[in-house]
Amino acid sequence: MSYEMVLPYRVSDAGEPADLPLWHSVQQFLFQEAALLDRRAFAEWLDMLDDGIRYWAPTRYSRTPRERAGEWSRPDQAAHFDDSKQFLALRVRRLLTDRAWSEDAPSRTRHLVTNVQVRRLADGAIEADSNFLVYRGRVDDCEEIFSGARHDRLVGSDGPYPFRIAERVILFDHTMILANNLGIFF
Amino acid sequence: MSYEMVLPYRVSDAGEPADLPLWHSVQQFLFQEAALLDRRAFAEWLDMLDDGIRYWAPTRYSRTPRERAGEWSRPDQAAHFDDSKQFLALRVRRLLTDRAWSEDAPSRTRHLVTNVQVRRLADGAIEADSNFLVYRGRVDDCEEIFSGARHDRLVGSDGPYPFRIAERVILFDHTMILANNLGIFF
Amino acid sequence: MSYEMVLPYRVSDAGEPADLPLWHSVQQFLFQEAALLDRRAFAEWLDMLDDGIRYWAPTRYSRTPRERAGEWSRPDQAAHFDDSKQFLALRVRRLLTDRAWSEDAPSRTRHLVTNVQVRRLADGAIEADSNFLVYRGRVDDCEEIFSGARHDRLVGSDGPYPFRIAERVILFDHTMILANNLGIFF
Amino acid sequence: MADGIADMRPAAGWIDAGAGTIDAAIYWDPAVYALEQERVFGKTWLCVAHESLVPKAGDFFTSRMGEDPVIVARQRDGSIAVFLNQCRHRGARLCRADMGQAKVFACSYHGWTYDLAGNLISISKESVVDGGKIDKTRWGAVKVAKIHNYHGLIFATWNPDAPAFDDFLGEAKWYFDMMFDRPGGTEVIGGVQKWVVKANWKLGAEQFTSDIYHFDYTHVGTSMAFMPPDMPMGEPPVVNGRQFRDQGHGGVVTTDVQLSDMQTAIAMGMDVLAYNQSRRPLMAETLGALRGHDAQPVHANIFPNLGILPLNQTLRLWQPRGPGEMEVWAWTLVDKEAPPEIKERARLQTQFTFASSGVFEQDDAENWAEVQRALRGPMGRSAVFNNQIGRGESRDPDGIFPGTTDFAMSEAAARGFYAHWQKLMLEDGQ
Amino acid sequence: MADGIADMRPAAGWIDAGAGTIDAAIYWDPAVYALEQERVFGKTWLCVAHESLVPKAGDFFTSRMGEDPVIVARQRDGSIAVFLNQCRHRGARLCRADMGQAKVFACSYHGWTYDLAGNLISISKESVVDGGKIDKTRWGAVKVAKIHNYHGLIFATWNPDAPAFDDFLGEAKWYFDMMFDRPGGTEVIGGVQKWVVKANWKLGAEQFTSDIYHFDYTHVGTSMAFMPPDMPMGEPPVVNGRQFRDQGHGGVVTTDVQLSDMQTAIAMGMDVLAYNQSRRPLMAETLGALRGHDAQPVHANIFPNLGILPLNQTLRLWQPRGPGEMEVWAWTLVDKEAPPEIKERARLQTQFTFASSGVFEQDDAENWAEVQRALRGPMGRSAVFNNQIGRGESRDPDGIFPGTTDFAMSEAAARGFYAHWQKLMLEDGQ
Amino acid sequence: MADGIADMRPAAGWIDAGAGTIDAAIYWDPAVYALEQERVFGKTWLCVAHESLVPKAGDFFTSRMGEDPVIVARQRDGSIAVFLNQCRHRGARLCRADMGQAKVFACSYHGWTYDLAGNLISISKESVVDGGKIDKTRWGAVKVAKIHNYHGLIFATWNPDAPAFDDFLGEAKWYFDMMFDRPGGTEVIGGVQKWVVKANWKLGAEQFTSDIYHFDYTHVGTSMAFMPPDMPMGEPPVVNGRQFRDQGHGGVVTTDVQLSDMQTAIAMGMDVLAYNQSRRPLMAETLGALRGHDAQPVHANIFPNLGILPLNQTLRLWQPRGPGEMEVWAWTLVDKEAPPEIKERARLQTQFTFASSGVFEQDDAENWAEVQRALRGPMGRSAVFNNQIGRGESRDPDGIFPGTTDFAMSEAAARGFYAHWQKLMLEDGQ
Ligand code: FES
Ligand code: FES
Ligand code: FES
Ligand SMILES: [Fe+3]
Ligand SMILES: [Fe+3]
Ligand SMILES: [Fe+3]
Repeated sequence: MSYEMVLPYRVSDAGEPADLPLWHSVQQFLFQEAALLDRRAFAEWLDMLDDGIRYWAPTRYSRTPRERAGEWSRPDQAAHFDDSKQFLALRVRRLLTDRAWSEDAPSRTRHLVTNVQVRRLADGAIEADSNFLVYRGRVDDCEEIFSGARHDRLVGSDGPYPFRIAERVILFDHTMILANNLGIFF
Repeated sequence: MSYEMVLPYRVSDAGEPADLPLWHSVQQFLFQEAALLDRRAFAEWLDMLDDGIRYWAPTRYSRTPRERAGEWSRPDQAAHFDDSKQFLALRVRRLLTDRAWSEDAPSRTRHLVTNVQVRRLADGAIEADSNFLVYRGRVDDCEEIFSGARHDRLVGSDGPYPFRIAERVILFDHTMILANNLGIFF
Repeated sequence: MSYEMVLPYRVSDAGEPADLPLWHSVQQFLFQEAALLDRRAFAEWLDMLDDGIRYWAPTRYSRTPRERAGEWSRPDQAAHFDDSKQFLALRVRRLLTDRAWSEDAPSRTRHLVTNVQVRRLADGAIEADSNFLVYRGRVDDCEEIFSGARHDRLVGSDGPYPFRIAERVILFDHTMILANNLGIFF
Repeated sequence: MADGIADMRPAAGWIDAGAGTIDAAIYWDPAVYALEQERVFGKTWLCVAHESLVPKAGDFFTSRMGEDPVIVARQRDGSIAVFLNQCRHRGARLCRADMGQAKVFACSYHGWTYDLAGNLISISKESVVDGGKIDKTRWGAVKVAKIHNYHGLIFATWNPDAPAFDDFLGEAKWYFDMMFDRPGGTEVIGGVQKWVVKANWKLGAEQFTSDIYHFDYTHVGTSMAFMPPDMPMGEPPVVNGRQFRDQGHGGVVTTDVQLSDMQTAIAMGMDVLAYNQSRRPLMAETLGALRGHDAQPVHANIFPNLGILPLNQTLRLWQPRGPGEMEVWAWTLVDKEAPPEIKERARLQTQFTFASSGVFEQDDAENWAEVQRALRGPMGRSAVFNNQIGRGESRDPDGIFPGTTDFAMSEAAARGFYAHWQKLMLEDGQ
Repeated sequence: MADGIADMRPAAGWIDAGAGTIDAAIYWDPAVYALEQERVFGKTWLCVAHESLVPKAGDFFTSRMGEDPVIVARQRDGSIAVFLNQCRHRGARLCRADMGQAKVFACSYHGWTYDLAGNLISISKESVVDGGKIDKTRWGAVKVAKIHNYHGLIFATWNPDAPAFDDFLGEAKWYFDMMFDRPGGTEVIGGVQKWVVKANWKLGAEQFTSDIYHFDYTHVGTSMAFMPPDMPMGEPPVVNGRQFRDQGHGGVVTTDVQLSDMQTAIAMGMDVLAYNQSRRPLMAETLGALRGHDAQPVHANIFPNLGILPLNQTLRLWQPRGPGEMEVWAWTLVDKEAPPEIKERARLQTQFTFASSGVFEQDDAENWAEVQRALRGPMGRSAVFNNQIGRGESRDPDGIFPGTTDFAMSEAAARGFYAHWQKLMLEDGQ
Repeated sequence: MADGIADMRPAAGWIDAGAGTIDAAIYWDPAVYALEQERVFGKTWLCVAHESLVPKAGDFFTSRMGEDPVIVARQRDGSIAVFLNQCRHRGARLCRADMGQAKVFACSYHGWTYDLAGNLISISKESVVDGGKIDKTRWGAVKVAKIHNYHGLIFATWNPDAPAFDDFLGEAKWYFDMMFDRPGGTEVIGGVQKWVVKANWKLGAEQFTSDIYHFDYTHVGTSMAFMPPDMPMGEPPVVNGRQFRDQGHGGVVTTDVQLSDMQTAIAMGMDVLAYNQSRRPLMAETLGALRGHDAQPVHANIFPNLGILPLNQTLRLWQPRGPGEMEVWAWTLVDKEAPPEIKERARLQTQFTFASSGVFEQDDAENWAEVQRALRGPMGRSAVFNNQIGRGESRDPDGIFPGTTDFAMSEAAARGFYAHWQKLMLEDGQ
């Protein structure tokens, strides 16, 4: 019955805040990712994801004061996304068929990524928290706003990007999605 | 009759832009603050505030060209917030009773803090300017957007956070608040 | 027929990501610029612009899958802005007459500038990409949101600011502008 | 518009004040709302401003009468004019500022110019465009029919047949004088706060008219927060007082001045309380001992949409904005003669308790919004609400308070508010 | 409301089921929508929840019946109550949570309190405010007239004259039993997904009732993505099965179990398929060989707004939200007895395919929105749509399937859906 | 729909062209708006595109006729077809792109396919679904009744009884030819700009038809900014010219070519002016000296919603979007034969002055929005606006200009615009 939000993921107490160069490097990585999404370079985006990624957006509920702990779905309950890399790759493959009508014409998205905070964990992994506001334009006069936070776990990579996203939790500030669909990425 | 906005606070001409480490440290402080607010960790948030804080949001008006200087309320006029720490603590205490119905279920807020600019003043205090867009979700389909800027004066602290907020001026981009209430913090 | 967006400007492959101090310096420059715009210090803002600036916002279209390359107007087609410095100066001069009724009372804008990425080009110029969300309040209950990205080319300056904006491309996430006018700057 | 009424209204009217019921249609039905704009806001007296907002000649405040925008302007002779904020040529608003100083109002479209009283004084390029044939006296801005300054509150009405202002207040005047006939007069703290509540305006008006009953439930969290942490949360005391009602107006006065003062101390601070107590002898000189010392006003509403919390020193207009929304315009009301530090303390405390971020205010607004949220489907929309609380006494059994009154925690004034509203709604024409 | 009907409705009704036409007004006209709330959602049985959402006494789920908010609450005796989420005093919503546990429902405005069945049990300060005269039994929350638990699905209706539930399902019951009369019963994965589609609710309902025809066109991109990259894209096979219809309900069953199983393997994975196959002998014991082994349900809709994709294990309500919007409320449906890893796999696959981000779902929603977008001007709005696909057979020529059926890829059930809708719309009163 | 008219309309009609008054209801009333969609936009000729937007076979541009979405498509024979952008099966929009190239239009819902002229050419799985019985010739997309190419402007009408196009232009054709019958023809700069103004579409149309009067007031700030800083701000010169009007059309031509050229130099630049001057001999060959050299068009509107500023080379459609909003669709118009650098200069200057960010344009849009903002309450909404400016002459006293004309700074053409609008509104049926 605490007033404080019970987050749907475990907050690690090990680790320490990133130093400035690491913070900058992670933030730039997140900005590169956002730019790929907004440019619809989805195949390249997949390369930023670890093969073992869990890409998870639990549903959210209005609760009574006594049941605030139930604000977020548990991991085995309803979720807006609960994707493996295989699922994500299939979403991308679908878009690239040019016959995914729900994204014809493609959404005009803009990922504003802000409030980036980075921690280096004891095991060498990196935790990045950020806020987002995603603007999505469709047709001529359809506007949608998605607000939320992301909790990412990154691991080092020797590919074209310095990191890979090993886990992403997307916390929407919506209990009901005010959009025809969640046909875009966050 | 200048076209330029007459700010409701005095802009100090002393001081100089913060160096990169200080800027980073202040920005991270503001991000931590935003995270506490969005997680509803209000008791902890109070610890970030100096006991002598003035937390002030003057009202704003549409004015004729000749009276642009009157865009913002004067300090002795109407304000959306004009709180001492005691007032803020009482707001928090109210929420923690679990019987503050206006926030039942609690607002789903997200503080996007951007455009952080930091100056170190001659007296050792720090001025931080930032922009914000606060998304607030309520019930299932109620969405509110608060846009504005904040002008903060920070002082050093040897508590858990490196700074305390000694003064906050909140400049809303609204002349009329398009919400049932201002039941959240900025 | 690629799914990826064809940008309306040439993406230079020369150059390299800015180091941290340069990135910070450019970001602070962009934040200063945003603050001038939101404070309506337009005369001072003009000083940030190179005399040879092209300030261009091509129009955007919904296209069939086969014609995605036509998403953005070509440089010789319709544009929301296609201004020289002379045009921009005239816009400012108009506002300062105090008789530009469309901005009476002036819009209450807030430029949230995020996702700043900076590259130093081989020729010494600097490319800065950023996302924006501009909130614009008018009258008491009129709210507009402009979402998009900016692609800037900066050159060094020995004036009051370390850079001048030599080129700005504004990419709106709108095919139709959902506002009475584009009477503000981006 | 009279024709549609019979169909629109339930057989017994929306309101059965005798049975104490309210048809929910009055809160959501767009046809009821449109009619209400004409028959309630078009016919009755409406508060448009406090005179302290326009102290000097040329000062103006842009206000509303129902959904119609009006300009309230101080004239050179010290009087006040109120007229529609709309050019008679092609209809552009004449003034876009919230308040300020003007010599004339010049339309931004074709430059027609009106004086401070709304008279058309200039047609652009008159001789060139053959404008001389236009009779300027017939094309001034639309003016209100009557204006009244009630102890600093500016009232206006579009209705030339509106009753004299004192008759409009009726028996309730005795009570409103207690709030506004302050020694030395009152003023409002500069500016105004506005916000939008997603609920019908009548929910605010009704509560200030008649609903002390909600306090212990709606505001429980805030009340707890104000109490010392170790104080046990008992049942709050019942307010000892009388609820007055007449012609849609209503409110409560209490004789338990000690309790009222304790509440003032908590909500407004000891200094404000001490100042207020110091004014009572002066009040008594003008209004007598009962209204000076022995009783205190608690809450009230002047029909239709001016709410007052005397203890909390807030004054507000419930501005209609479609069936499901209202704008709240709020001010802090202070004695003109109060010392600056008392005004400042009142400003801080009133804003903290009853304003856009007010810790009490919030709970009210959200409850009203919750009423509105249940009015979407046919079952919720056809609900009949219970308005039966209170005995419905007519006279003060102790013979202390004049006029029609019930005990404080009654809904009798709400029944009166809605009955008066219905009377206006069913009367045709102006 | 009866009076306005004749004018509002085209001469031949909106629907000509014989000719197979639909007047576009049923998708955009606010007057049709308002009437529909009364005559369709006010008269028929409506699904409000799955019983697994409220397993224990005191558990509640806040649902909707049309646009009316209702509380679905498990009682101490194990039964379920459904009542309007609206206080009878001044109408505030009684419960603001999406789901949870409660002992009573106390109104946040004046504290009136209702028990788990919606009975008013306490009037605040009753003795003080003369509340004793209020007959609490007459001021409980508005309760539904009837409730029925159909294999775990909770149905309710406001209509005391609604047919018995089995009569409501009619001939279609044989088919719905095949979906819901599962051995050991069903449950839904915890929680619920909600999203808003900018299209009239009937577009979703109609498609689930009767439209297998759209699949190869609407979902072509997703189908391609699921196929091995080197597999040639041929014309997909025609579904071999029957489309049932009665009283507005409709759906398809197929006898091509092999094809259906292949589709299950693709959409839900091999493990879920294997599990489902393992349950067929048990199904056959209860329902016989045809419904156990030899046929599989494909899609269906219980009139008016409960959609089902049995293979994809999704259950959803098309909640009306004005003429041009609906909320989709979606769940993953699993066998209660299924092992945890099967439930988990079903959860993941169903969410990936048919939910807010579902790769199939998205295409449907956007098509419906595209229908709505063309309904703005008088030409688009006065359109008559073609609903003529299919032969309109009545009986299964092979004599296998009972009731009224056509071949699978028909719009006969859509004609039935709209004809039943029109029948309700033209009948007066409840 | 005829039945409701008498009630809806004020006794004297909304428009009294003789007295020069306008009932404000025409700008805000949803019932007037709905009728207007049928009786104005459903009956008259409407501009849907410039032919240069669809140069090659298969090129299309998705446009609007009133609020109805239409496809404008170039056929293989070079002709142009215009048809409703709505599938006849279940109504999905056939084309979602703003413009482009197509071979056919295939519906994304069930795949029905239409050719470039809107004819239904394929019913998906026709043989499987018994589609053969559907007469494809009866289920093509809804086509306009008539199409006309007027010097590159494509006009269409739903009304088979619409007058011949030249009769539709009437006396005004003489003037419009001056704008569009350019040597070598015209084209628009590629693409289109769209934005939404929160005001009724008629405010735009009326101004371009008849309102040079506003210029010195609305655009004062911009005019000042264009002047050298040290130039004194005198009263601008009165435009010497004639305002033509017929059948709702209107506009102004000036004989003060020197002044007009100075304005062109300022707004469009010296190069554009020089180019334009160079074309006058050619113009004179076709249209005579008056229309070639001795006069210049200033502003105009083809009824109902095609606005033209010939000097500023902007062409725009005022697309209705509910009573309180319009979309403005704007193009830069250039001579096909103009050299590239002239086209480029025109593009830059027109965009800078009259487009979404145009320094003149902005002031107009905000004024119209200010008109709309005052139309919320019963007093503002029942206003009668003054439309009396100008002498209302019929003939050019100098005998130079043909047809019905008044002096330039008149509202006679506005009176004509509204009178014609009312004539259409009061005529029943198509
Ligand atoms: S609208 Fe005011 S002068 Fe024309
Ligand atoms: S509204 Fe529920 S108790 Fe008053
Ligand atoms: S809606 Fe177009 S084919 Fe069915
Ligand atoms: Fe209250
Ligand atoms: Fe589908
Ligand atoms: Fe203009």
